[in-house]
Amino acid sequence: MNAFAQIRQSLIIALWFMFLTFPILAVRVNTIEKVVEWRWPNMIYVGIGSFLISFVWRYFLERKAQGGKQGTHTALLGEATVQAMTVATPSVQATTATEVTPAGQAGAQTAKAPATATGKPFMQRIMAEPRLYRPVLMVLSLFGLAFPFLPFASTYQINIVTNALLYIMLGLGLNIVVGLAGLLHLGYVAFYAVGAYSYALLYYHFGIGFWVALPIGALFAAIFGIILGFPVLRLRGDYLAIVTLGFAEITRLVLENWNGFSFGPSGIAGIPRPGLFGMEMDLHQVTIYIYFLMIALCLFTIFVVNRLQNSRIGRAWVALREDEVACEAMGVDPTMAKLTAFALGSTWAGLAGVVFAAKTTFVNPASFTFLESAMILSIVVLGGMGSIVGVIIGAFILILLPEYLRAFSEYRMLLFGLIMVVMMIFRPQGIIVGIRQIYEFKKASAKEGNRQ
Amino acid sequence: MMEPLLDVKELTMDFGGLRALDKVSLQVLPGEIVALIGPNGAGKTTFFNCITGIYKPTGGDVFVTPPGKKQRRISGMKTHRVTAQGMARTFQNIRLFPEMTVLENVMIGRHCRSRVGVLGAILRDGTTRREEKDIVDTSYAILEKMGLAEEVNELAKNLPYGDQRRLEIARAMATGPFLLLLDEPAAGMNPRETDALEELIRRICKEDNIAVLMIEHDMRIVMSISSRIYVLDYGRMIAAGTSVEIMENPVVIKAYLGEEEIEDDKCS
Amino acid sequence: MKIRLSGRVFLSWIIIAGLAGLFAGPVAAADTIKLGVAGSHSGDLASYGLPTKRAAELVAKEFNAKGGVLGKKVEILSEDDVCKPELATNTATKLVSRGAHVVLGHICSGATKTALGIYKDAGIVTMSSSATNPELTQSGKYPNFFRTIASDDAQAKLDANFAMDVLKVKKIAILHDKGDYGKGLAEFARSFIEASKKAQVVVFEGITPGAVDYSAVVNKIKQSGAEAVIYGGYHPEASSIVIQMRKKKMDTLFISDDGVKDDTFIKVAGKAAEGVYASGPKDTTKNPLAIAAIAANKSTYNTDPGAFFLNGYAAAQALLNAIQKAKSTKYEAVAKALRTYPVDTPLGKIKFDNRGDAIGVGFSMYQVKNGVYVEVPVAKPATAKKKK
Amino acid sequence: MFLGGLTRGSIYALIALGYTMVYGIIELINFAHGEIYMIGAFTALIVSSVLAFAGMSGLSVLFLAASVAIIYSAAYGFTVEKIAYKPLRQAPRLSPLISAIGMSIFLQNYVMLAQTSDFLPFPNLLPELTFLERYGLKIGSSEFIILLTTAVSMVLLMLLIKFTKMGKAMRATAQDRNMAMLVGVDVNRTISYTFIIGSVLAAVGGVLIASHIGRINFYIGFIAGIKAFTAAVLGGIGSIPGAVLGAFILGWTESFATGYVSSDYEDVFAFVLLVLILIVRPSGLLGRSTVQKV
Repeated sequence: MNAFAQIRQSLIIALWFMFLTFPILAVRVNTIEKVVEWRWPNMIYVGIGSFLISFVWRYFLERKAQGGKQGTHTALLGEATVQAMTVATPSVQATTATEVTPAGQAGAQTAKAPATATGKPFMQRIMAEPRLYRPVLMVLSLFGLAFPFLPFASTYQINIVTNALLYIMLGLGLNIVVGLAGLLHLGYVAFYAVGAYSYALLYYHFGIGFWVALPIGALFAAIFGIILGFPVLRLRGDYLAIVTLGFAEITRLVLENWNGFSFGPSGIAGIPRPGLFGMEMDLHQVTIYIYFLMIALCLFTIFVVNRLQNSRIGRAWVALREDEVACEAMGVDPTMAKLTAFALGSTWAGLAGVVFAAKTTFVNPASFTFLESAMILSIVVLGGMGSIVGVIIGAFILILLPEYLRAFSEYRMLLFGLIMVVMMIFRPQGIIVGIRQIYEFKKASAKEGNRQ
Repeated sequence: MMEPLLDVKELTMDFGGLRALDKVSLQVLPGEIVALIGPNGAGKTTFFNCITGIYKPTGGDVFVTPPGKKQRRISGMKTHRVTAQGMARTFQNIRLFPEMTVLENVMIGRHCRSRVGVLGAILRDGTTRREEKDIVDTSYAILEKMGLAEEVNELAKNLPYGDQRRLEIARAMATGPFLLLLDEPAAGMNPRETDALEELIRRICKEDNIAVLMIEHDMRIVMSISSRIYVLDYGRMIAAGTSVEIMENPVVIKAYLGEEEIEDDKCS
Repeated sequence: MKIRLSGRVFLSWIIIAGLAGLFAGPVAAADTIKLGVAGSHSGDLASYGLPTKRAAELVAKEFNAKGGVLGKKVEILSEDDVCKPELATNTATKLVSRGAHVVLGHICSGATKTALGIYKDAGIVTMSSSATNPELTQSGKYPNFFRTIASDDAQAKLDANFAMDVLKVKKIAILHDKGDYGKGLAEFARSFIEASKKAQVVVFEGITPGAVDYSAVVNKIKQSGAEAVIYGGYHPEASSIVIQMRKKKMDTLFISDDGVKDDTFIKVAGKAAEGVYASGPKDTTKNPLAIAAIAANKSTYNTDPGAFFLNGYAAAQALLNAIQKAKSTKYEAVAKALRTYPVDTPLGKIKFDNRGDAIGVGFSMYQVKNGVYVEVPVAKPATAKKKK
Repeated sequence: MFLGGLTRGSIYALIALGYTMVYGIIELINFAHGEIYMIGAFTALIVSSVLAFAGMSGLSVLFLAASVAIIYSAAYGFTVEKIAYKPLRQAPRLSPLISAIGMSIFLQNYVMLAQTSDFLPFPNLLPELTFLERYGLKIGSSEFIILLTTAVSMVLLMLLIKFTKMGKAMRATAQDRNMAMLVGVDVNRTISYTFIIGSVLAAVGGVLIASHIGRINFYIGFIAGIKAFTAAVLGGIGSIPGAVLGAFILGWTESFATGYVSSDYEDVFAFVLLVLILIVRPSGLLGRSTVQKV
């Protein structure tokens, strides 16, 4: 398409969008004072904006089209995104490496292979090189350890980072369900709520402490998940989405209305923070303590998810996501696989919920709305379905950015919506592509493996 | 005579008013390569879907007799249970797991032959590691046999067409079947690839003594490879016998000349 | 195996922590009296939070004009919590980190409860201009909490008694919007009425804000033969319920709360609003300080005062005054000062009881007459003729 | 109460049709559909107020507002499809779903930021029908008009689908997209039309309900959308009479439940109904259970 045509098309698009956004953006009526407010500048912004964006849009659409033909995913957009976030790049290298390194389950046979597989983004090829990422990791790790004690790391800083860590946990949990097993779960927050309320209520009624409540909350969530899962998981993907959404809403409404049980909208206050052998800690210390607690929990989550990913069950999930019929025809029981994924996902939501309750010391239904689910989902979508690093980065971007750019926190949900659409269109696999396990076989081993 | 591996008795399948299969009976004996042919829309794939439990047949029975075990009724069984029984299939329109590597595709096949659960996967204890090792070895061995050993770490979607077909067979083999159901394995292959495939199927049948039941349009391979041929037309079994008998059978000739349409098999 | 594992753990730790660190930013610090102002400054409840913020700024300006507090300038640290509990923790910790000496906020009870724990641990006196949940002061869980607004139960008691003693109704329907504020109020009203035995609650229901129609509920009220409705919640729902009731030619009396005592309600409900009762903070329009404050607001921001403006103003004054009197920003000292020294505010002369509720701040009852809210005496029977 | 249910039902029906048609044709839950309805209502509000301040009144306002609202909803529906769904025709099921949810969230916040987050009073555009007076409290004129409009638009839709060329094209595409393409149906065009028609109905619903309740905000679309979807599934998604039937059943369930049980759990009933239906009879009441092709 030649330049002129391009420009003409973009002009048309610009006009179209100006027309489209006119009543909502340019006019504002105050029905109380009976005055109309005209906001013409907006129209100009829209015009120019859509004119420029339409170029970018087309450019990437073409990119994608070509990429599709070659059957290889072009990492360009991804790289662009990653470059854009100064923080991401090193860590990207870091864990792609963890994913490339075989989890060692295949014993002697498996060894790290030079990532020569075609169609792997250039970046990831570098990441496979230990020499390149090891030093960066060293620096980062020390930094991470020291972080809470650095001068600028105020209680607030630590607190919001802890918050982001919480979302990493949620993201990784949801990632099991959505990213690996490919079940669109819109009710994740319900299990989060189950966790939070189990701790809150257990403490309220029986004075049970954090450490006891942690596993119990997780267990409740898991049970809840299984109960929900049994009937629902037979449904097709899109129905599953809507039903989980429905369940989440029901849960919230019940929490709101069943005072006898959940103390309704006024919630439960005064939930104790996690203790450390009954040690007395002031606010700052507690915050630091929770920070490390969260880091530990995140590492635990990463460890488990990583192991599951490269196991018999993890493979079954991915296969299920790829093609359910074929998967069942290969002897995988889909219901069983889905149920496990669902239960595990819920378990993590439960864990996170307990921590949430302990961290905020207060729970009420307002914290468990659909938007929360949407937020967690967009973390997974942005980061990359099925990719652990991706989710980590996604969480940091989506949770910390709005905190730091306060002005822009108004646009938070707008952004989340946008991200979901744009990512799906241009880079469904997310910023970081989940890399498959790589095996290398010495001929010898192959022979001995050969049954003839 | 010996017990048939697969024994289909008067299988019937209705979609709403339409009768896709009408009292179809078929047998596969150990060591046999049986072909199921017929014009497009005759219901061949539907037949596969019915015996593998993807559709629930409206009537009739399907029995399998795993070598050394006694007869089992599998009609109405869930697909994955059927596969576990020892009957694996491929798909007419290739259905691999595109985003998984070649090796992983085959490893999935081992799923129903391995046990480790969530805890095992997390703790990764001795048993788990041993099992994984076994899965990897077996899968790799199969890939070698199929001549795909070079591409183990390639994403399935990046394989050339012919290899994808073979990978599907490899994946089916990994489930450790005694009977392999191939749905148009030679579709879209050039003569050379077809010959290679024919050779491959023979070897599978001999070396691993896995019987084969295949749907195929390419008469060359059908005639040369199959010990017996069944002909399906409009949901009815109109003929059965050796290649020679089939080629002379007037009904069959009529059925084939009778159809011009080039359009795809509706059930694909 | 072992090595590999620790390697991975190590690795991931790094990434998390590393990213964490890189996001952290610097913190400001200066020798001033820092008055933290937290509340909903954006989002759908901003209209409840911003007035208090403006009030605080005005008060600060006023004090600074008079040479500040303890010779230091007063600095406002304003933080937005969008009335979300989970965000309130961030807001609170941020204020603590930025070294706020006292905090004015939060706006919503839920957010306040969350944040209070943090302020308590940090030893910061907190005063809300709008958090009316009784538990805040009555549970005794939050010794550091004060407020310049009466709690829900006080308001509920007023509504209930007004209905029973002044309007002399025997059958009362209670509705609420399922919200923290509305539902709490409704339940107190119910308990008062049931305790007093002077009337019976014939309907007690929560309605769904933004539901397609309330005719079902309205019908229920009609069938129950309730003479009056007590509604706990905000004006949008109230207006549509009243409209529907009047459409159905029902003359049931409508008594509601602070959330409804808002001119928007009258404008929206129009004719239907006539005769509606709503309790609200004591009328302070005569109070010179209030007039001054409102004038200042008008001149500075050129807006109407808005919800809780005066409470916010009073709170800010009380806090700063307490610091001045206590000659320190220490928690105990300030708290003590608040409890001992009365202070002149737009709400009148107030000081605080041991639980933290302001003495001398209460509610009175208003009724819509010809499109405006006018105070009606709570003592003797209302002049409003019952349309019977 | 029966009437209340009927009114609710007809509103749900108007929205549900959009869901059902879109689903029937591209097997996608268009989460953004509720938002289209909300935008319709907003446009109507804006236009009508502008006109009202300009001193106009009466039916002319209603018609102008309604038509503008319809045009804009249609335009939005069309654009949403082009941006968020068209590029994902070939993508795995999950992608368009997520993109749809994204769109829904985006539109909600777009309206919230551009307009306002609090409820706006919506002028009652519907005329007071005097001849209903003698039925007094039985049926209000707005209810009456809503029922009437719904009925009419149903009939029109039926005719459109049954007899026009476009209707045939739609049915063909719904049957089997590739076949339709082969026999020369312009699939993209057909899909666009489907979205437009769905959006138009949503807009009509938006105007009606808004002037019936008398107030709107940016969030009305979400709940209404889910309810409507419930209705669509209830009646068997993809089937147009099914959607209508489902909508009425849902409407009655809700208003009777809120009437006799309690309005505390008003929304719960809808969701419970949805969950039950999906579990007990995923194909819905009038839905044909499709055999999955292998």
